[in-house]
Amino acid sequence: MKPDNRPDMTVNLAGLPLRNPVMTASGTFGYGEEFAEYVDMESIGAFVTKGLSLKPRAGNPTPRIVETPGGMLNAIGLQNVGIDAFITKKVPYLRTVNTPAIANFFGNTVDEYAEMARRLDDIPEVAALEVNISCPNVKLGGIVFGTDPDCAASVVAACRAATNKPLIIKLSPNVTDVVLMARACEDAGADALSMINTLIGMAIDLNKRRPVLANVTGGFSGPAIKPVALRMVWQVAKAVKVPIIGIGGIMNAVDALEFMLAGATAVQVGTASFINPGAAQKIAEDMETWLIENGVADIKSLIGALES
Amino acid sequence: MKPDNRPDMTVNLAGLPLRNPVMTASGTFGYGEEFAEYVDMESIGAFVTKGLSLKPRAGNPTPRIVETPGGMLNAIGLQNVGIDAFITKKVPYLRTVNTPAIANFFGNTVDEYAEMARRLDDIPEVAALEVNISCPNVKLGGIVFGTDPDCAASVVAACRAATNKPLIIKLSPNVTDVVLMARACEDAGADALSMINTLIGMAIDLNKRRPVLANVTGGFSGPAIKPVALRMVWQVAKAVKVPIIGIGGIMNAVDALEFMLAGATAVQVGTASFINPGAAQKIAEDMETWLIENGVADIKSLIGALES
Amino acid sequence: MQFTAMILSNVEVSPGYWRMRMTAPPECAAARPGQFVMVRVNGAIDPLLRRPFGIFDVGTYIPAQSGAIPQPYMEMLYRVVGKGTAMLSTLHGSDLLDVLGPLGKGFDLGAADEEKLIVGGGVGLAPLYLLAKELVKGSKVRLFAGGRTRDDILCITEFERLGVECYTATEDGSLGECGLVTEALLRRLDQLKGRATVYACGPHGMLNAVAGIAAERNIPCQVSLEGYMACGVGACLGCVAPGHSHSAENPDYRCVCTEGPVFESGELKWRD
Amino acid sequence: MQFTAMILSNVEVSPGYWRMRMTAPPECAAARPGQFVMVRVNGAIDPLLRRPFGIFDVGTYIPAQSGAIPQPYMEMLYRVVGKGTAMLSTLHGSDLLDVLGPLGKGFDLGAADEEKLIVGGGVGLAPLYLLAKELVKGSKVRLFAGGRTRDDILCITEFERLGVECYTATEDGSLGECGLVTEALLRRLDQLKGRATVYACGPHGMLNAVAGIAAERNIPCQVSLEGYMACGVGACLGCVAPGHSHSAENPDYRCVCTEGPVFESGELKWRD
Ligand SMILES: Cc1cc2nc3c(=O)[nH]c(=O)nc-3n(C[C@H](O)[C@H](O)[C@H](O)COP(=O)(O)OP(=O)(O)OC[C@H]3O[C@@H](n4cnc5c(N)ncnc54)[C@H](O)[C@@H]3O)c2cc1C
Ligand SMILES: Cc1cc2nc3c(=O)[nH]c(=O)nc-3n(C[C@H](O)[C@H](O)[C@H](O)COP(=O)(O)OP(=O)(O)OC[C@H]3O[C@@H](n4cnc5c(N)ncnc54)[C@H](O)[C@@H]3O)c2cc1C
Ligand SMILES: Cc1cc2nc3c(=O)[nH]c(=O)nc-3n(C[C@H](O)[C@H](O)[C@H](O)COP(=O)(O)O)c2cc1C
Ligand SMILES: Cc1cc2nc3c(=O)[nH]c(=O)nc-3n(C[C@H](O)[C@H](O)[C@H](O)COP(=O)(O)O)c2cc1C
Ligand code: FES
Ligand code: FES
Repeated sequence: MKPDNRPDMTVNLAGLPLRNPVMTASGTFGYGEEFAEYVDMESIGAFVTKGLSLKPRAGNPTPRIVETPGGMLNAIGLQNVGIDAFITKKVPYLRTVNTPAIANFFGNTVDEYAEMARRLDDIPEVAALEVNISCPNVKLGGIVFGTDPDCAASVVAACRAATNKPLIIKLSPNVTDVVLMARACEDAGADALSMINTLIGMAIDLNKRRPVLANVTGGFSGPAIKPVALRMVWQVAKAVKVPIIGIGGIMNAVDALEFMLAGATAVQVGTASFINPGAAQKIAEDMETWLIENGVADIKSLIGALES
Repeated sequence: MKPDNRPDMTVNLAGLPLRNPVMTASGTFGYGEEFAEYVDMESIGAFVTKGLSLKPRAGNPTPRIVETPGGMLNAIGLQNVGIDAFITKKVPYLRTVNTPAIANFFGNTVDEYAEMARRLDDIPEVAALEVNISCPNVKLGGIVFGTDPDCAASVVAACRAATNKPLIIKLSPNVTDVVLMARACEDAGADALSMINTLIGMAIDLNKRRPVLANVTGGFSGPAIKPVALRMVWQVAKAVKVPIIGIGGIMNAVDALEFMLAGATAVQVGTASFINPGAAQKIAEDMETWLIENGVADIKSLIGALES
Repeated sequence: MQFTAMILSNVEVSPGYWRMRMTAPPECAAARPGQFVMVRVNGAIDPLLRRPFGIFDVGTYIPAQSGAIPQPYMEMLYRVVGKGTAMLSTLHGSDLLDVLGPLGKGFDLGAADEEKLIVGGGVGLAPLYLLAKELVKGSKVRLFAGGRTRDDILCITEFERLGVECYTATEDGSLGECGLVTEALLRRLDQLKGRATVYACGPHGMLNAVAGIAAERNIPCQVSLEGYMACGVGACLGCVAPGHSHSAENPDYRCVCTEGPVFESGELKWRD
Repeated sequence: MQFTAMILSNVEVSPGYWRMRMTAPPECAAARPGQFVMVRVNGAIDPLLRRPFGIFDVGTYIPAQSGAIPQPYMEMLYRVVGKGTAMLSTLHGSDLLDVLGPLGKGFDLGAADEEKLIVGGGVGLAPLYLLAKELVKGSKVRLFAGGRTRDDILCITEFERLGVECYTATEDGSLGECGLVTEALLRRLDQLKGRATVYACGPHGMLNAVAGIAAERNIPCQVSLEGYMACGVGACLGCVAPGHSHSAENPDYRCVCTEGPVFESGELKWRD
């Protein structure tokens, strides 16, 4: 315990010190500002922006979201303001909060990824980069970067060459062997891995005889996917040396702590912020309470502390 | 409509005529007998046995099951009586019901699969074979047959050579490209595909700091997985010619009909039978009611009828 | 803001339509007409997402006990369509509800010296009552309420009590005129002398028709949209609607929860 | 069988422990001591699985209205430990509950001319009351009830009313003897002259100790086990417990829901 008897909640994420392990997940927390009314930004460890691209993206037709048992599907289509508007319109807010902002981004080609990494590297308000590799490679016939180890490695290597900031690679769960993907990213220069991105799912409207989502399939998130996420974090944590950010269905402090036991150094709260905009802050607070009640002096002692 | 104004509920599954498309899923309906009190066997299309192997299997240590948000994990460890006891103790019951029994089975090597297919081919009470390929190949260092197209194809080909009964291959969802797997199985001689088997998940007991399941990871089933199952059925239905049996989180008639719209010729009810032992019968009845209320004369007209 | 409301009453006002009154903090009871709330129907995971509802009315009530201090409240008018609304309808007085709001932009009340024409389809009336309450303070207000059948025509008495002149139409003729309510609107517009503003909320087809009518006659028109919402605060981008210059090649989406749910009809893309 | 029960009462009998009475069809009210039911706490997906509970008591009640015909009922005694039991505890009289049962094999009542020693830990008492009710018809019955603290000792008065002689022990000494209830059991066994049978239900550690004591003295012993259950009907194979000859190499699992939940303690594998 620290002198004031409060547990040490800090973690270090590939050189980025965090006041606590709770971050918000990309695409579920806007550009931060949207939640200023609900979350004291300085109560959470870091926040991650909506996925950014070189050009602004308008996203998919509607409907874009649908609820499923214990989860939701989204097919937003990576709508975002683009890197230029990000710099002019969103970065000023980042300057006002004393919490690391992590820029999530994607591209359609390896070059676009590298270019985005370069552009973001130039922004002092961006503390780290998170690369969304769950996007189709337009040069390779649409194969998703994050489902092929070589494709993924080339993205990672190109981004690595373009930035000195901590480089987080966000893994797709839609693969046969997530450990293989994790190793490929680690070997190519990733400083940390965040996992998992959404599963791919689909919902049908029986009466209309149509897919609910205009895009037919969508990204599957929420409590329903937690067992898959937890399994993947546990598998990868045993296989890599870089820190892992656990993501997937985290709704409360217990969920978050389970991810840490499985091997995560930090966690991201996604869908939960839709249901309770203050979720991330509440989770960080409740984690601290749990530590106090269970006599744990340092949250780092829980990382990978699963017995078996 | 048929003369009595009841819709035609029959479907044909690779040469096996079913009175309706509702089957029960392997491992969730015992050997049939267990449910005799709750389900009129002649109200459902077919039922599938617990997964069988050459030798009896005792299964995993406990705990073997755990509930998760909207779903459950199981690590039963393929406990089954073995093919010999199946023939002496379980087949006599099959003789008493006028509903096709489908034998689900697995092996540790391609030869074991083929041997099982031969043994089952000899049993007149077995109407069709369903091959669970979500098992590790002990000869190939434990790689799961169902996650590698070549491995899967060799199992299918070996079973194909060993039986003339309808051969259903049950696909694993834990793959990058389920369409690739489906095509490999179709090309190797599968008459039908059933999908999906369980996802792989994990649950942790925070207070004990241990995995809940003695086996650490387990098979993830129930309503939570439905979006993934529906997506995979839809993807595969567009890519193969053989009929598909849709499985995954089917709890009611609406779910079942959604799978048919996505391209399934029949469905299997799994976890739902644990919650309501009479689930399969109820679903078949409610599907018929839906057809009547919606003026659909023949359920076959719904197969793959999704508009987009 | 996020708050815990205590349900004061929850009654079925017409088959399948419910009106719920609940306590609300002053900030929420001061909501502008057209704003909405996101309600968490169940604390567990089923249903997972909040459900959006317009604010039907706000006010102050005096608790029954002697010497009690007046309390602000808000009301919702909702239709049972699925799981969430079915669960809402089972709640009773003194049950608690987790509410986020008021959210979104409300209606622009416009100038006082013109006629206000309010068009509501079914439960689309929900956000229009609070609007009418404001508008009657300075303008002549007419309501055009439509529905498939008699049961879909809601709370007309309440509007009449405000001094609103009400026209009703049902598709099956079971109440008011037989046909679409836009026909009554058209007739009124034909007689119209001075300026007017149209406000509409209801099924998309109705809004489309109303927007068309208003555009033809160059009458300002505000519509309140629905959209599948996960967050209600502009973060998920699930709720968007195509803006006027939208096309597949040059998409232009507006965020319904933060830029709306009320839009000038000219801001949006309509089917022709 | 599967049936819809109407709750007749649901009361907290000790902090965290509830006793629920509900209607039951005659077949269920005729359950043998030691059988159990699987209860669907919520019709939706959360919680998804049914929850297993012992049958605490069965009987017949006469509805309050004049001229009413007696109705069979059953009771459960349950402890709130997680989501499902927490939800159960919020139910009220006239709420409905989806129940599967009676399931499993019950206790073997054995011979009448011997002493019956019943050992219950905490809510482990649940299936033992109905057992005692049967046993007192032909035998001297003694109950050994243990718990961590006073609040864990349940329904002793009910057992006493049956004529059962009750011994209680708590780990913190707040009620009865201070220590483990097995000590009182041991003392009784030391005094024992004739034959006896032991029946036990409670935490696994307690069952382990009781089974050891009974084995040492060659006294027949039946234990009622718990196990994580998905189906309750022998289909999922989730609930198994290791049989006496079980080893990692030669596994031998018994199905708790169909072969149990009551086993001869000698049938099972115990820690040494
Ligand atoms: C800004 C706004 C204001 C609204 N105001 C009202 C109101 O005052 N009164 C009222 O009765 N209804 C209103 N609606 C519609 C209402 O939100 C839906 O009827 C309700 O969410 C249905 O929930 P359910 O669980 O019963 O239905 P389900 O069909 O089970 O819901 C499944 C999912 O679809 C969404 N959904 C279903 N129908 C709609 C819809 N029409 N619009 C948006 N999302 C939908 C749900 O929110 C949920 O996420 C409003 C919608 C919006 C966007
Ligand atoms: C045959 C049998 C009879 C039982 N009889 C009684 C009784 O009469 N009174 C009583 O209070 N309890 C009894 N139990 C234990 C009771 O089933 C659990 O306490 C209850 O299921 C907990 O549910 P929950 O949702 O509150 O807890 P959670 O921890 O949220 O449950 C999560 C999951 O774990 C399972 N689970 C948790 N604890 C247990 C347990 N101890 N045994 C089996 N499964 C568990 C639940 O069924 C559920 O599937 C019995 C268990 C069995 C197997
Ligand atoms: C509406 C929505 C939008 C998302 N957008 C992005 C994105 O732009 N980039 C990204 O890497 N992940 C995105 N995600 C994935 C989340 O960051 C997260 O990985 C996923 O939702 C799983 O976590 P959860 O179950 O806590 O939501 C999005 C998720 C949702 C629900
Ligand atoms: C307890 C349990 C045991 C299972 N055993 C088998 C099995 O032996 N063979 C097999 O192919 N699938 C097995 N399955 C998978 C189911 O047949 C089904 O594919 C899966 O549960 C998804 O369907 P559901 O969501 O309806 O349960 C099992 C599933 C469960 C829950
Ligand atoms: S509902 Fe999430 S952005 Fe509008
Ligand atoms: S609970 Fe399913 S086999 Fe016993």
